[in-house]
Amino acid sequence: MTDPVTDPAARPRIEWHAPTAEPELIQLLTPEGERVHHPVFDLDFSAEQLRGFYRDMVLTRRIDTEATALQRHGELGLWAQLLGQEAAQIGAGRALRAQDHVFPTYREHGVAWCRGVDPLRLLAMFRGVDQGGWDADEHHFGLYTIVIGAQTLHATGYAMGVQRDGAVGTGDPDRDTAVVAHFGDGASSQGDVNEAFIFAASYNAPVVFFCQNNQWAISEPIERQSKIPLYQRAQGFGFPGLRVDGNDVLATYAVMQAALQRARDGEGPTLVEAYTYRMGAHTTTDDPTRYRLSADVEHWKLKDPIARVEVYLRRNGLADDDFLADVQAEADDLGVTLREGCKAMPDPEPLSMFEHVYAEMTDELREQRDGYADYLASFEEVGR
Amino acid sequence: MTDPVTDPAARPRIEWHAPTAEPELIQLLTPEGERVHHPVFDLDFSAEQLRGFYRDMVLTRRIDTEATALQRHGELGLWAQLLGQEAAQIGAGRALRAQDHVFPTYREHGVAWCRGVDPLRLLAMFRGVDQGGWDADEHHFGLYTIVIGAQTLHATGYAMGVQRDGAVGTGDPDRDTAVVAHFGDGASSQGDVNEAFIFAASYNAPVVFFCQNNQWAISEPIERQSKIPLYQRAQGFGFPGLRVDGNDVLATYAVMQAALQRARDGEGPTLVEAYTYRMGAHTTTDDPTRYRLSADVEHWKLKDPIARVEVYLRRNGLADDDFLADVQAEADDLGVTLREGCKAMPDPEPLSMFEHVYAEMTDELREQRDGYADYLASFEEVGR
Amino acid sequence: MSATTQRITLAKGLNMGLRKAMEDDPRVLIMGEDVGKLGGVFRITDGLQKDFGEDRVIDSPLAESGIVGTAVGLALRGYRPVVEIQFDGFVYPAYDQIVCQVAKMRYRSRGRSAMPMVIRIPYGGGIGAVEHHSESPEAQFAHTPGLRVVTCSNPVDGYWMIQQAIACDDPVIFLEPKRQYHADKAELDDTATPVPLFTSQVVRAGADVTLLAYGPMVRTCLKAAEAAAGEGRSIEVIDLRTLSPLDMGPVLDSVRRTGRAVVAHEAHVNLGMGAELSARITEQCFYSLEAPVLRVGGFDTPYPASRIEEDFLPDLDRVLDAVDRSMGF
Amino acid sequence: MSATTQRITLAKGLNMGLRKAMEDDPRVLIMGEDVGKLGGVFRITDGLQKDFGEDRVIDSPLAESGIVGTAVGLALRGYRPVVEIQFDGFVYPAYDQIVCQVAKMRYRSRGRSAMPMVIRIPYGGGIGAVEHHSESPEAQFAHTPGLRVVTCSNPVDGYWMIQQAIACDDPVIFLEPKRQYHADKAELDDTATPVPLFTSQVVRAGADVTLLAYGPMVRTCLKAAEAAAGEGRSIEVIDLRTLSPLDMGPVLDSVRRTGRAVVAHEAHVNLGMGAELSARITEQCFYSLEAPVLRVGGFDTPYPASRIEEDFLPDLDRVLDAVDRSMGF
Ligand SMILES: Cc1ncc(C[n+]2csc(CCOP(=O)(O)OP(=O)(O)O)c2C)c(N)n1
Ligand SMILES: Cc1ncc(C[n+]2csc(CCOP(=O)(O)OP(=O)(O)O)c2C)c(N)n1
Ligand SMILES: [Mg+2]
Ligand SMILES: [Mg+2]
Repeated sequence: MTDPVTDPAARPRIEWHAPTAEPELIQLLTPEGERVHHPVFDLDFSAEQLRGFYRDMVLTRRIDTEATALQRHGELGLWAQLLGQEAAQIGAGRALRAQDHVFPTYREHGVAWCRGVDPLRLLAMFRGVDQGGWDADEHHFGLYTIVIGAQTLHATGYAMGVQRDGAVGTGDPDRDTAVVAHFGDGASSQGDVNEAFIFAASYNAPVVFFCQNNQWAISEPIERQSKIPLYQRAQGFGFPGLRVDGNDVLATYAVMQAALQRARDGEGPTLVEAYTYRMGAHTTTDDPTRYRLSADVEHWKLKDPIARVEVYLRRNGLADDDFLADVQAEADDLGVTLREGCKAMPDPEPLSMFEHVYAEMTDELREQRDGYADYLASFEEVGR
Repeated sequence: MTDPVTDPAARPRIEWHAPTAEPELIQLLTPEGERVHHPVFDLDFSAEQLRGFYRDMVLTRRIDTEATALQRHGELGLWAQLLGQEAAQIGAGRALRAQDHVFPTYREHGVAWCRGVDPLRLLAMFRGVDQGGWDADEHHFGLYTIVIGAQTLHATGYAMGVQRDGAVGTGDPDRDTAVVAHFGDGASSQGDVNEAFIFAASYNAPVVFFCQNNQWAISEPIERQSKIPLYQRAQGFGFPGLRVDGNDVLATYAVMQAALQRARDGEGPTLVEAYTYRMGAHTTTDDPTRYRLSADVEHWKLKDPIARVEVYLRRNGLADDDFLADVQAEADDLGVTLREGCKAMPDPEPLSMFEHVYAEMTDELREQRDGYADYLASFEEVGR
Repeated sequence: MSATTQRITLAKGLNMGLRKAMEDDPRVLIMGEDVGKLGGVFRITDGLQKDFGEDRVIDSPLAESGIVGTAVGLALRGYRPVVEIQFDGFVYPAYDQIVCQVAKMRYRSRGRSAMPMVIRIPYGGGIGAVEHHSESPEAQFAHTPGLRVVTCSNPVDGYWMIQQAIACDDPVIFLEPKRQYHADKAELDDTATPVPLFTSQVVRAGADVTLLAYGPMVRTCLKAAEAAAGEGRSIEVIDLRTLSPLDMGPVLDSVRRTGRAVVAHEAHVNLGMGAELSARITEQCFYSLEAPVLRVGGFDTPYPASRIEEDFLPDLDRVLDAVDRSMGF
Repeated sequence: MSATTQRITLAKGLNMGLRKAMEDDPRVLIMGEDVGKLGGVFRITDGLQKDFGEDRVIDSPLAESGIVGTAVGLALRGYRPVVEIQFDGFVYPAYDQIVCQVAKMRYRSRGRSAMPMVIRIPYGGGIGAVEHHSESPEAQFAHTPGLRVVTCSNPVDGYWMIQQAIACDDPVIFLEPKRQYHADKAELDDTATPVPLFTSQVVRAGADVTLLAYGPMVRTCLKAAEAAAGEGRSIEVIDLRTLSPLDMGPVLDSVRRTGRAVVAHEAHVNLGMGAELSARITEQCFYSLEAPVLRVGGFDTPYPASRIEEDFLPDLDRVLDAVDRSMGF
C-alpha cells in the first residue's frame, strides 16, 4: 500500500468549499432609497406603514441619543447604543403580533419601543434603579439579558410551552404564537445559543432566532466568531437560515414576518441574520477607535437605515415636510420627557434590596433585613 | 398592504429542505465483504495491513467481552462496551501517526489499543483503582473523559498548541501533527462540542472531530439530537463534514487518514461521522430492552465489522485457517492475561487519596492527611 | 388508615411523589436525559412518560445548560418544570443558567416573573462509580441567593418533599442521596400530613452532643448514635432537610441543651455546609458551647477512585471519632 | 535602588506583571475576549498583543467554556495559558470546565498531567454596573480541591502575585478587585523580593480585634482600623491574599492575641469565606475566643441594582459596627 502520508500523490484529499460563495442578502430598499423587488420576500407596504416605520426609527434613534447624552452627564451608569440598528429592530418589532413573545439582549431598545415598553423603563435599568422594570408578560417582551446567549434557551423553552398550550398551527391568527430570540454575532459562539438551535430543531419549536450581525462583539470582528456567513449556521442544525439587509426596514419586516408565520404555523425554527453595523461604541464605556477604522464606519454611514426610507418617502410623495417636521417635533418632545423623567427617577429604598429574593421572605433573610433596618435607624437616631 | 398573517395567499413562504436528501456514506467494504471503490477515498491496502485490522478488531472485541464478563463477576464497577464499534475505532486508531494526539471519551478501547495502552489500565479505571493510569503524553492518548464533550475543547486547544509549536504544514511527516477529538452522537448536543467547532474553525486548528454515531445516547435515539445527518453540522461552522461507514474499517481508515493529513497540512478541522451502532448496552448497568427493538439490533448484526473483513480475507486468500486460529489463540491469551491481571490488581493505598491534588501538598491538606493517618493507625493499635 | 400505607424505597417514594404532582397539576412537566422510556438511569421517572405522554415527560438532547435554560422558558410560560440532572457531576454545564438566570429571575423582575422549577440531582458517593458520579455540590448552590436547596434522607420524606418542592413557587435544588435510592424501605401513609418542606427535624433525641446531618449521612449518623448509646453516650441527631434556607431553630435549641455540635456531610469540609453551620451556631450559642463545632466531611481532595471512596466518605467511626473529640473538650 | 521604583495603579501593576511573565517564559499565553487590540475592557492586557503577537495574546470567540476548555488543551501541550474572564458574572459558563477538568487533571492523571493555568477574574462591586458585573464568586472556587484561589488588594501585590500565579504549576483562580484597578497608586520596587504567593499578611498591627479581609475590602478595613484608632481601639488587619489554601498561621496567631475576629467580604455571608474562617478559627482557638467570629458581607440577596449597591456592600461603618459587636461580647 502506498503511504499517503509520505507520498502526497497518493493522498485522497478532502476538497472543501464554503457552502455558498456569495451569500444572498435579501433587500427591498437600497441604501439609495430605491425600491427593489425580491422573488419571495416581497410585500406591498402601505404609505401609512412606511411612515410608521420612519417614525419608529426616528424616535428609537432619539431614545438612543438621549440616553447616550444622559450617560455622559452622569445620569446613567451605562448605555448600550443601537445607532445603525434601527431598521433591524423596527422591522423585527413591527412584524410581531400581539401574542408573540420576545426575548431581547441588552440592546433591543427599538423592539422594546414596538412592544410598548416605556423607554424610561430602559433608562431606569441602565441608571441602576432596577434590573428591568417592565412586565414581561404584559408586553410580551422579556427583561434584558446580559449574560450572552442565555435568553436564546429561554426563548426556545417558552416556545416549547407555546406548543404545549396548543398555540401553534391552529390557523387562528390571534392564537398562533411565535417567539423571538434576539442575539448578536458574538453570541453565536456561546454554547447556549448552539444548544438553543439543537433544542429548537429537536422539538420543532416555534422560535425565530434573530441575530443582529452588527459586525462586532465589542472589539472582536465577526471573523473571529465565524469565517462563513452566520445565517448558514442554521442548515447544519436542520432548519433554514436567511440573511437580510438589517439596515433595510422593509426587508427585515418582510423576512421576519415570514419567519414568524412559519413558527406560528408549526413549521419550526428559522434563523434570520440581520446584516447591519454597530455605528456607535459597544457601550458608553467603549472606545472603538482602538480597534476599528473610521473608514469602515464612514462606509456604513452611506447605508443609514433611516435616510433611505426618508428618501423613498419623499421621492414618492408619501411624506411631506409637515410629516417630517411632526416626527421631529415628536422626537424632541420625547427627548424632553426622557431627560426630565430620567433625572426625576427616585433611587430605590435600600431595604427593597431584600424583597423578591423568594416568593415569601425566608426567616433568615428577614433577620438580615431587620438587622440592617435597625442599623440604618441607629444612624438616624445619631443624626437627630 | 395585504396582511400575510390573515391572508395566507399573500404569504412569502420560507421553503426549506434539509441540505441533502440522501446522505453519502463512504464505504470500501460492504457488509457482505465485497470490496467497493470510491472516487476519492480509495487506498490500496496490503494483505498485511488487512490482517492487522482484523487482528486488532478481534483483540479489541476480546478486551470488551472479557471486561464485560469481569464486571458481571464483580471485578469491575462498570464497563462501557464497544461491541459493534471496533471498525470505527481501529480505523481511526490505525490512521494515526506516532505524534498525533488523541482525546477519547470513555469508550475508545480500540483506539487505546492502537496507541499501545495496556488494556489492564482501562480495566483499572473501570474497576475503580484509579482514574486513568496511563501516561497521556507517552501514548499520545489522553485520559478517558466522562463529562460529555469536554474533551473536544481540550483537543482543540491542544491543536492550537500544535500550531504554535510550528508542527503543522511543514511537510515533515514526522513533525506535522493532527489531534483527534472523539465524541458520540449524544455529545453533539453539548455546548462544549459546538464551541469546539467554533474555536477550531476560527483558528483553523489541526483537529479532526471524530463522532461515532452509534445511534444512541443511552436510551435516546439520534433523532433527539439531530434531525439531519450529523456530519452536515460541520458545514454551518465552515469546515467539511463526511459520513463514513463506521462498520467498515477500510473506509474509516481511509477517510481518517485524509482528514488527519488535512489537519497536519494546516488546512484545518474536519468532522468525520462514523455511522455505526452500539450493539451492546450503554454500559453494564444499562438495559437497552427498555427502549429499543431487538429487530434493530438484529439488522445491525448483519453489518458486523469483523465478519466482513474475515469474509474478504478468506475469499481473497489473504488469510488462512492458521492465521485465524492464531488470532483466536492470541485473543484467548489476552483474555487470560486480563482476567488474572484484573483480579490481581491491588487497591490503592487510602492515603494516596491526598496525593497529586496539587504539585506540592498544601499545609492544610497535609494536616488532613496526617490526621487521617493517625486515625487509621489508632485502629491498628486497637487491633493489636 | 393502615389500608393506605405501603412499604417503599426512596426511589419509589420519589416516583410516587412525581406521579402525584403530575396528576394534581397539568402544568407540571418532567425534563431530562433518558427520563422517558428508560425512566431515568435510576428509574425515578419510571412509567411516567407512558402515562403522561411525551409532551409532559420530555427526553431532552444531551445538554444540561439546554435543559435548564429551556426549563426557564417553560416556567416563564407558566409551566412548572421538574428537571432531572442525571448525576451530580453533570450539573455544572447548567451552573450558569442556574445561578445567573434561575436564581435571579424573580428578583430582577421585582416579583413579576416567578421561577417555579425543581432541579433534581442524584448526589453523593458510595456506589462504586467512576469519576463525576459521586459529587456533593450542595454548597455551590446554597451560597446563591434565590435558590432553595433541600435534600431528603428517607423514602417518606422523598414522597412528600418532592411534591412540596414542586408546589413551591421558588426554584428548588432537590438533592437525592443516590445510594439511599434502594437502601431501606419505610412505611408510607399517604394520608398523613407531611411536615413543612423548609424545616429541620430531630430524628433522634439525645443530651450529650448534637449531630447535624442530611441526605446520605443521616443513616450513618443514626447508626453512630445507636452505637454510641451502647457506650452510654446520648447523641441527638438532626436531619437538616433544608440547606437553604437553614432552619436554625431546632439546631440552636439542641446545641443550647447539649453544648456540643458535630456536622457530618460527604461534601468537602472546606466551605461545606459544616462551615456555615459552625459559624452560625458559634455566633448564636457562643456561651452555651462546651466545644467548638466539629466537622466531619469528605476530605479536601477530588473525589477519589472508588476503591478507596469509603476512606473519603465519613463513616460511622469517623463520626464517632468527632463526637469523642467534641466530648474531649 | 530607588531608581527602579515607580508609582503604579493596580491595573498597571497587573499589566507590568503579565508583560514580565511573558518575557520570562515563551510558553505563557494570554487568552480571552477583547484582550488583543482593545487590551481588555479594563486595559489590563494593554499593549501586549502588539508586542507579543496574536499567537500569544489571543482574542477568543465569545464563549467562556471554550476559552477555558481550549486553555486546558494548551496546558496539556505544555503552554501556560493565562485566561481573562471579562467580568465575574461571566465565569459561570466555564464553571464546568474549571471544577471538573482544570481542577482535577493533575489528580486523575496521578501527577502526570499538570495544569498550570491562571484564570484572571475582575471581581466585586462598587462600580455602578448593571447586573452580573459585580459578583464575588470566590467561595464557589475555593470549595473545589485542586484549584488555588488568590486575590490581590494593592498595586504592588498585583505586580508580584500575577507573576507568581503564572509560575505556579497548579491552576490558580486569580481574583482582581476591579474597583481598585485605578483607585490608588503605590510605589513599586521591582528589584524587591516579593513575599510568597500563598501567604497572608498582617497589614496593620493591632491588639483588640483581628480584622480579616481580602481584595476590595482590605482598603475599607484599613480605613476602619484607622478610624477606630481615633477612638482608642486597636485593630489588627490581615490581608488574606490566598483563599485556597488558607494561610491560617498569621490568622491564628493574631486571634490568639486579640481574642476577637471579624471577617469582611463582599460575597454573600451565607457560605462565604467568612464561614470557613469562622469554623477554623473556632476549632483552633476555642479557648482564646472572647467573642464569636463575626461576619460582615454582602447580604444574602442577589446583587442589587447599582443605585443601592453601597447598601449591599460592607463599608467602613458596617465593619466598625461588627467590631463594636465583637467587643460587646
Ligand atoms: C457570558 C458573557 N460573556 C461576556 C460578556 C461581556 N460582553 C457583553 S456584550 C459582549 C459582546 C457581545 O457581542 P454581540 O453578541 O455581537 O452583541 P452586540 O453587543 O454586538 O450587540 C461581551 C463580550 C457577557 N455579557 N456575557
Ligand atoms: C455532561 C454529562 N451529562 C450526562 C452524562 C451521562 N451520560 C454518560 S454517557 C451518556 C450518553 C452519551 O451518548 P453519546 O454521546 O452518543 O456516546 P455513547 O455513549 O453512545 O458512546 C450520558 C447521558 C455525562 N457523562 N456527562
Ligand atoms: Mg455584535
Ligand atoms: Mg451514541
